[in-house]
Amino acid sequence: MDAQLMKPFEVTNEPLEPARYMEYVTHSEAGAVTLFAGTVREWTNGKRTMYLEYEAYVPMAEKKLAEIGVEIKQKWPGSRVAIVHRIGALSISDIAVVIAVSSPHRKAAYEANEYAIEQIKKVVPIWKKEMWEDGEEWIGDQSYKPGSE
Amino acid sequence: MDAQLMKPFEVTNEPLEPARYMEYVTHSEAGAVTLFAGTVREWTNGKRTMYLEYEAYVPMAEKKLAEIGVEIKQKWPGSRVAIVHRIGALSISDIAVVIAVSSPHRKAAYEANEYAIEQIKKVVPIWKKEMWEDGEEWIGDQSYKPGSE
Amino acid sequence: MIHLHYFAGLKEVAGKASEDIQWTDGTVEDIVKWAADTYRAFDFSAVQVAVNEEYVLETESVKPGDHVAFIPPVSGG
Amino acid sequence: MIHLHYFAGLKEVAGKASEDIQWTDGTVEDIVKWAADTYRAFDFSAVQVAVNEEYVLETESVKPGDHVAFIPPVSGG
Repeated sequence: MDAQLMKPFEVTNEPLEPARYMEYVTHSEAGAVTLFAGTVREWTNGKRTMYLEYEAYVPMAEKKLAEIGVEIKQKWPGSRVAIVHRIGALSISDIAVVIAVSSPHRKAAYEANEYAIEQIKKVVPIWKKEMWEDGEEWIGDQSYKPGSE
Repeated sequence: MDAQLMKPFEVTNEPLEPARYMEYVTHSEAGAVTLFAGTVREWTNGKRTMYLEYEAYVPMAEKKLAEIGVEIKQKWPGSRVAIVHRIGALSISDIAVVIAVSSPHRKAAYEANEYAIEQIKKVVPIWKKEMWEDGEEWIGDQSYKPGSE
Repeated sequence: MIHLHYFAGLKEVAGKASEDIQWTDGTVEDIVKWAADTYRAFDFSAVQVAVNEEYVLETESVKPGDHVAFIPPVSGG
Repeated sequence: MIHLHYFAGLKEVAGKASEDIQWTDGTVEDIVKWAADTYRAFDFSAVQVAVNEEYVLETESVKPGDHVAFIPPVSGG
């Protein structure tokens, strides 16, 4: 893989290849690599999803993803991180988000990875529209105001 | 990938390809896939590892890996699991173990994955020999007796 | 003049992803009021505002040339 | 006859990965005693025993034809 072509914090219309991000974070001081892939699920609470539509405020979203990366390196020293989110129309089983974290020890790699997805769901300006069999709906956690922490 | 060729619970001498196991566990009811790769770290407590040598009681190790898979499906319904461990001589950054878990929701995918690596380190008959610059040593957690739970 | 950015449901209500409006002086609160008056079909109660790609409080002032984005509750991941 | 399996440090001390020994009747404890007498350079105190690929207690009996594996503390992952 050409490291030049690799953006570790990216919002893209292209399909995501998890292996690229695993390779990107792997290095000689890493003992553990965790990878999270958020995939499009067909059934949610008995409703069938036909496909999803993701939209982002791209420059701000990429900035926020990079900020999460900085936070992780501070909270879990020795970590390396890549976080990428796909936008556009996604089919069932397509990967919407990939988070790759390497760390000297496994506990940090799990914790930092989970921290990343939780932060994404709180502060990164990306939106999902569910396309059901009988309609469509923009999904948002109405209980949480980003930036209100 | 030919599913026929895929052994989800395996001990092998071949290099591990994480992407294969991610694909294996991904399906239309999965909303989250977690992958753990244990990699060979160069430095541990100031000592430099040249390479590692892994050995297993292969038939029993594969049986124990499959048992962990069964436990996970019971504890986290809707999960799919693959766990593979490499044996033989491994160089720095080589992948020793891959755990792939898919689940409808992310919390389960993280928890089940971490459960798997913890169980591996307790009960699966696989041993690691550290080849240092100035000697070698079989590593074992002397504090824990497998099977004594 | 300031640059406004709309997303998700608000983009659909506004029928556009962005627009420029005349602006000389005011706060984030003023702009939200303007937007709520202009796009009455959209509920702004849970919307956060980002100025120049950073979340800001409603009391923040907005200067000509700023990029103001209305951020409905996010749902990435 | 029973089949014995050695791993890691014990394999190095024994100089072999497995061997068959004559056996008519006894428990896991008896076999561990035999192994500890035979391979005195190895510390059996933390070793578990698997019979036919399952961990067993020391009181378990071992029958001719069984596969008995000495499992030092594992270190996979």
